[in-house]
Amino acid sequence: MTEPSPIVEMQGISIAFPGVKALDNVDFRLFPGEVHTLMGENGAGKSTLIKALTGVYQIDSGSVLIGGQEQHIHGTAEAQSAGISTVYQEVNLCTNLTIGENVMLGHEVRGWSGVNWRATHRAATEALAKLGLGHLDTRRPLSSISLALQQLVAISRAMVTDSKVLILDEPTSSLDANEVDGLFQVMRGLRDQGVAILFVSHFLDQVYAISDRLTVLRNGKYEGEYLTRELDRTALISKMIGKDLEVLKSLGSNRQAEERDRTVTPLVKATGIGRAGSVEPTDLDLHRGEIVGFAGLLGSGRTELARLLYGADRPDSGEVEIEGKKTEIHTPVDGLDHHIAFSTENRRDEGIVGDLSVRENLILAVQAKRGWARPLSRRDQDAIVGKYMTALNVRPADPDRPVKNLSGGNQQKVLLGRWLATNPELLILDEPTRGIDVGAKAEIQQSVAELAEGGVAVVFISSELEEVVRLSERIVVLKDHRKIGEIVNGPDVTAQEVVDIIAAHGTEAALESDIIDPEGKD
Amino acid sequence: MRRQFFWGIIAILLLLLVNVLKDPSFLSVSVNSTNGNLVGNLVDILRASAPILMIAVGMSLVVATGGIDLSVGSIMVVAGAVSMEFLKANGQSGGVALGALGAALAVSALLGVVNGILVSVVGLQPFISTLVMMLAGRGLAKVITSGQNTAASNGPFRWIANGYVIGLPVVVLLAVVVVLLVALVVRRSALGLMIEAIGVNPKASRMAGIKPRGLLITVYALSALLAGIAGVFATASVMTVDVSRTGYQLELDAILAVVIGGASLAGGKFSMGGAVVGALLIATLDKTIVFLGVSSSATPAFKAAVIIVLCLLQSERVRNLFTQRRAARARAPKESVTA
Amino acid sequence: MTSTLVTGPSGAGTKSRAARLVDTAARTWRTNLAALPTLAAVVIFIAMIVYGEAAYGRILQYNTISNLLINNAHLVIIAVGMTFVILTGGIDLSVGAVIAFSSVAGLMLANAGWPAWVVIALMIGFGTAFGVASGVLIQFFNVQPFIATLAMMFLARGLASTLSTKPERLSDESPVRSLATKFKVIDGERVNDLVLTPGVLIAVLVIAVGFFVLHRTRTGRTVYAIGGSEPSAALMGLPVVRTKLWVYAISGTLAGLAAVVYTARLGIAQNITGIGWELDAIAAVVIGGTLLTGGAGYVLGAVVGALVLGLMNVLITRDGGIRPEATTIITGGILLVFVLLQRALTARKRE
Amino acid sequence: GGGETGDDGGPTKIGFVAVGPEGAWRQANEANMQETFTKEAGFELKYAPATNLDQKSQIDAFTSFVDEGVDVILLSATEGSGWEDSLKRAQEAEIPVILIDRGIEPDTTSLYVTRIAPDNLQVSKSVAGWATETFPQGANYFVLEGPAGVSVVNERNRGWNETIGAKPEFKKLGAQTANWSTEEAKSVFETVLKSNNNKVQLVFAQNDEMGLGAVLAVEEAGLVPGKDVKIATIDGTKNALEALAANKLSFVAEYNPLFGETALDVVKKVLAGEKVESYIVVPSQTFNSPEAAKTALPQRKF
Ligand SMILES: Nc1ncnc2c1ncn2[C@@H]1O[C@H](COP(=O)(O)OP(=O)(O)OP(=O)(O)O)[C@@H](O)[C@H]1O
Ligand SMILES: Nc1ncnc2c1ncn2[C@@H]1O[C@H](COP(=O)(O)OP(=O)(O)OP(=O)(O)O)[C@@H](O)[C@H]1O
Ligand SMILES: [Mg+2]
Ligand SMILES: [Mg+2]
Repeated sequence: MTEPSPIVEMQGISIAFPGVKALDNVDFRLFPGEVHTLMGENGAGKSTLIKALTGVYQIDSGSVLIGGQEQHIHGTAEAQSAGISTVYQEVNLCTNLTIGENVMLGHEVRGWSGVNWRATHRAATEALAKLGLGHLDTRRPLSSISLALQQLVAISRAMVTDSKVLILDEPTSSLDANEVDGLFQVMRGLRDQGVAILFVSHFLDQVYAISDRLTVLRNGKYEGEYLTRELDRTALISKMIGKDLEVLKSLGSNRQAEERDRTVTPLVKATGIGRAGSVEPTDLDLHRGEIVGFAGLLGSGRTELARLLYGADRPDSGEVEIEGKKTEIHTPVDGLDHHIAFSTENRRDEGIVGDLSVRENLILAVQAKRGWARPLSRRDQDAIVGKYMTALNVRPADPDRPVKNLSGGNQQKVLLGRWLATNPELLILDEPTRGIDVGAKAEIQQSVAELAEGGVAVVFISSELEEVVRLSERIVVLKDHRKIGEIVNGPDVTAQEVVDIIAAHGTEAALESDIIDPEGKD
Repeated sequence: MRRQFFWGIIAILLLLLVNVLKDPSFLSVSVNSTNGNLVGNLVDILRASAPILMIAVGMSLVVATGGIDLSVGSIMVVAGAVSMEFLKANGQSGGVALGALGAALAVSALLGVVNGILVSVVGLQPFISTLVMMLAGRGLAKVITSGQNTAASNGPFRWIANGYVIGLPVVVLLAVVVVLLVALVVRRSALGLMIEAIGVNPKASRMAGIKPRGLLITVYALSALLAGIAGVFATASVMTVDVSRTGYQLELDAILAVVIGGASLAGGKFSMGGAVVGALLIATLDKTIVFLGVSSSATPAFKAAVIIVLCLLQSERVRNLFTQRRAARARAPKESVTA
Repeated sequence: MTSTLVTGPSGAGTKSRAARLVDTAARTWRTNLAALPTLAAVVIFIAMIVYGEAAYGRILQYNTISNLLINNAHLVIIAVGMTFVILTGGIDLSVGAVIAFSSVAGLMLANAGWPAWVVIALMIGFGTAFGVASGVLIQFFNVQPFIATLAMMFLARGLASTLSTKPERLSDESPVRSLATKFKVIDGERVNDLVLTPGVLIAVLVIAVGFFVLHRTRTGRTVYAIGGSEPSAALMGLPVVRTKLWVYAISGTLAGLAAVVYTARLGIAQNITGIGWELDAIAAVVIGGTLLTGGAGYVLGAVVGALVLGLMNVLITRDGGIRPEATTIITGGILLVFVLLQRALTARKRE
Repeated sequence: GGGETGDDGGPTKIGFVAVGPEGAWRQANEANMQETFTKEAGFELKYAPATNLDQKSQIDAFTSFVDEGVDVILLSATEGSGWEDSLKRAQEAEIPVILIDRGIEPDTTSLYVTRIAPDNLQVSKSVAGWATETFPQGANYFVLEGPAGVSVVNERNRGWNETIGAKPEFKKLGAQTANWSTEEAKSVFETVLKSNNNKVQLVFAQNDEMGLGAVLAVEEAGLVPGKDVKIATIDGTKNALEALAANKLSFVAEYNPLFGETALDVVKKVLAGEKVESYIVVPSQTFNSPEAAKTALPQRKF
């Protein structure tokens, strides 16, 4: 490939935040017609580099060249007019507007009498259709769709304009395989038209599937630029973390289905719990020491079922027994009182409390449980903070920094820490590894397994089906807001199989698949 | 945060300086030879700041939850009306004074609870709930006094606002005690943390198991209780409640105080120190206007000028001008060394 | 409890027809949820008229309706401006005082012999200037809207008082007064005429333009986006800074325009005019179903809100038996009932 | 429907465009009106107080009375000017308007039937007259005003300045608004005393409430009201007379609020088609000594 000149060239970029040097003399080049992946651990500075390029942060030193000319960009609007479209790491849309408006904001189709809404919605539908969302009703409020869909809407939005550069910061973090495939197809199409794409992801498979070139950052420093085909995974990982990693190898096989005695009273037994419009009545048993995965496609109702279990939404049918005792769980407070913890998939809106420090975020749930009158002593706080910041490797290791200043992955770790600190008996994790780097992901999976061994019941939801299959002992399969079956995990169960079940459900084939009835024996 | 009320302190000092320029003896505090009390303009400022201090502290908590309490001024007048009517009906003794105080505070807190319920249970926006209370509260005060400006006489009650202990005005001492008490309760318990959490991200706080209802009701009740104390301070000083004037528009002063102290009306982190500085600044400003003899008609413009200058000083843009210059100065020699 | 296979092949077929209908209905309902509070306001407004007519009579007649419009034209105008501001999640406390300044300054100029059209342009311009000043404070110096506009309120009120504390009177011949000329559209018996003034027409024009800007221009949509989430709007590449400046400028300008309409009608201007009108405007906006947190609401709602407030005053006056102590309680109570009713009617909106 | 109003036997409908709660004086005045035009006397009084003392709300109420077609309108305006248009409509609708207390500007007598009121100018002149008598050598004085721009304030200032302004021996130390409030007056005057080293001999408080506030500030400063600082007020409420009786105030000029009877008379005449004077001045007293106050106190109604 004869190298054309780069469309974006960043030289010697440095950005310091109080107490952290987020970027330290970083170089970066982006060529037209390539997919270029930015790699690095959580907090390495990927998002910061993107924000530096698009003018969200002011650069302390260094220069940005676009199309060979030095440019000073002050904000996304200017970046857009310079031909750069960006989808930032956290979904940034307006939930008060409709889906179509969100896609088209700032690019509405105008006619003689102002905005032509019909044409605008049509254009929005077209943009969405490219990602396979042509069926979405663009006149519905954005708030009515799940976070994953919102992520896709945000991506569609970036593609409405004909940009020379498309930046996608962890666009796939809550998408499942189908959507990722769709997205990649679109990305390849754009690449072939000469668009330069900057991509960030922690999924190595995806990185290798899509990217032509990699730039690796470590600790805010430039580590190197490589052609993807010339760098194998192990080498990439060691470049990212600066040493060889053994952990990945330990993530081999599925957990064995233990011969669990399912006649004992389960920790949580839900009978027919449901909520009109979101989850149809569902039965569910959760035993101590068991990891139960929820599998399903986007919008199948995994999140909503989990929310009912915790009391984040109030169930309007069915009942829940905890250790055989009938209980009512209607609010998060009820959930917490019954030793249930729920880590949400929507960390920005329902998870972190941005302006508060890491310390305060970590102790929040424990403190809420104790009530305001019994504050945690400084020593207890330090114990919790010390324990979970080390265990989850939160960086920078300064507990008094506002949590909103942490990188996305590190925020996720803080959130996990908050829930682990409550010593739950039932831990519900909705996309806990969202935006977490490879190393940390392995560690988190490890600690989930350990928790289960220690007698905690875990519900594990992830859009990465492999992860679910690898960890869970039992997999609850959902489709269209209802439970369609349960699978007891074993060495022979694969992600593909689960996908097949989902696809086949509703057709006759489903009836004879390996869905087994957990209680059928008695 | 710290830097923000730093400018409040600077502003207070500047205002005092202006007064000193007009009258060099402005700052002098002397001891009254007959009763040993401290007298002087500074003492007056402290005394005048006592009611604003009360409502500003309450307001800072409400604002931290992301709300606003427009009803404090009206609750002041209700507290005043209740206490004056009580005193008028019951006479002179110290017990009666206590009764009046108790009744006034109880009614105030009750109104606060109503605010809290409207906000947290019914789910109305704080601006509206407290706006309703602001309108209704003043009306209620008028109903209590049947529209009259009620005056009463009661020594012990009067003493609250006009008495002295060890040479210091009782109101000032009481105000300090109340502020310390609230600060202690809020900061030593987890109340402060929870209030801030709710203010920053209500959804996330709910998911983390914080019960917003009880907390909001508590905060609004506390704000109203403090407004009740402010009302008692204000009416006890003249032993008259003026149903249309007592506490009129003081909510604006309280909000100003809180913002000058560095709080964001969007909710989140709060600072008691900031609220105190803000309240003192407002009291100083009011006194300065009178002391300088600024004409009545120009008073609002003068006040506006001070607020605008202060806001400009607090803003990052203007601060950057300062720091950049300082930074430039600091960097210059270093670079010349390395180069 | 034995079957885990919660299949529904039998259900799938039946769902298609009946459920699809329900689905469509539910969707229309959901799509228009944002309009619901405004709709509720309209319904309550009509209910108030019906009640008034039944209880006191002489509500549904030409003159009462005309006067409702004429007397509240200026309130409608500032409420439209306030809607813009509140939609972005801000607030403008300065409108009442700006009206005072703009009308006092304007009339002094008019009395000094300046031509009417220059005076009118200047009056509107003064409003714009205050609005821009608020906007600059908010946008470039990070002052919170409540505080910035409060400062402008003090400033405008103070400047108005420094100009004059006596009522300034517009000479009877001044062409400015022609803005209050009454056109009898329908001539009824005695004073029962359907009357319109240019002021009312201006208000209608303002409503129409406001509606157009909010719903049919990119600026308008940006206003809503900012109210939904300002950081998101900025990261979406929308012109947040410019739009917010615009919004305060619009509110200020409309306050200036309201000053023209109001002074033309009364023929006087005074430094104490407009005390508390900002709260009326805010109340109108809220009654009309706009969220104070921004992002949802309609200009038309604010108009209905302003008319509701006006009608409420008429009804209280018609009743005539209200104790003076109770008036503010009643105003507060009605506001409360209003938001509560709206809350009940739209309760389904909350999850 | 409301049915036809007026002359067909039912009670006479009176629309009272009032000021509403403002202070003791207003309270007495409006209560007096309401007690006079009762059902028993054959009237239906519709009381419409202003919100926030806002002229706009008064105009709204006035218009509504015209639209409703009441028989007589009593207008107690917060502001004198800006009424022409409304009064013309009332005339067109053949509804007689009687001004209570405040007059209108410009004073076009053809627009209303009559004005019943004490005279602000005269009242404040009486205060000034007392001041010149009490301080033949002149004095350092301070004025406590109502809110800037309110017409009562303007009128009371005018009356005072016409007399005192002509006397160079009277030195004005300043004027501040205390918004008609005792509490604010106390706070303001406390600072005024300090900034003038207690050298204030005379205070002209434009209402009783503010005068009483000044008394408190004077006492606080360790001075004796009535001796070191003489305070004169306008209104003549019970509280003020008590203070005068106790020698704390030095002069109280009454601004007589009780003219319901006069108004009743006028209304009856107007309805009967008789002519009335275009300005009926309500006589007001002055009280210049504790004794005068003591004798008046037992019958004081407000
Ligand atoms: N606004 C800010 N203020 C202070 N520090 C910040 C801010 N934004 C980022 N940082 C810090 O800069 C560093 C780089 O963060 P960045 O968000 O770029 O990481 P990242 O590579 O995108 O990580 P992740 O994979 O977790 O998203 C982190 O240490 C973070 O704490
Ligand atoms: N394709 C779709 N079209 C319209 N609405 C959808 C679609 N998919 C999901 N939704 C809505 O999104 C909401 C969220 O579903 P939920 O979050 O429970 O799904 P999930 O299984 O957790 O999947 P994910 O979290 O990956 O989106 C549901 O209310 C659903 O109605
Ligand atoms: Mg990132
Ligand atoms: Mg989900």
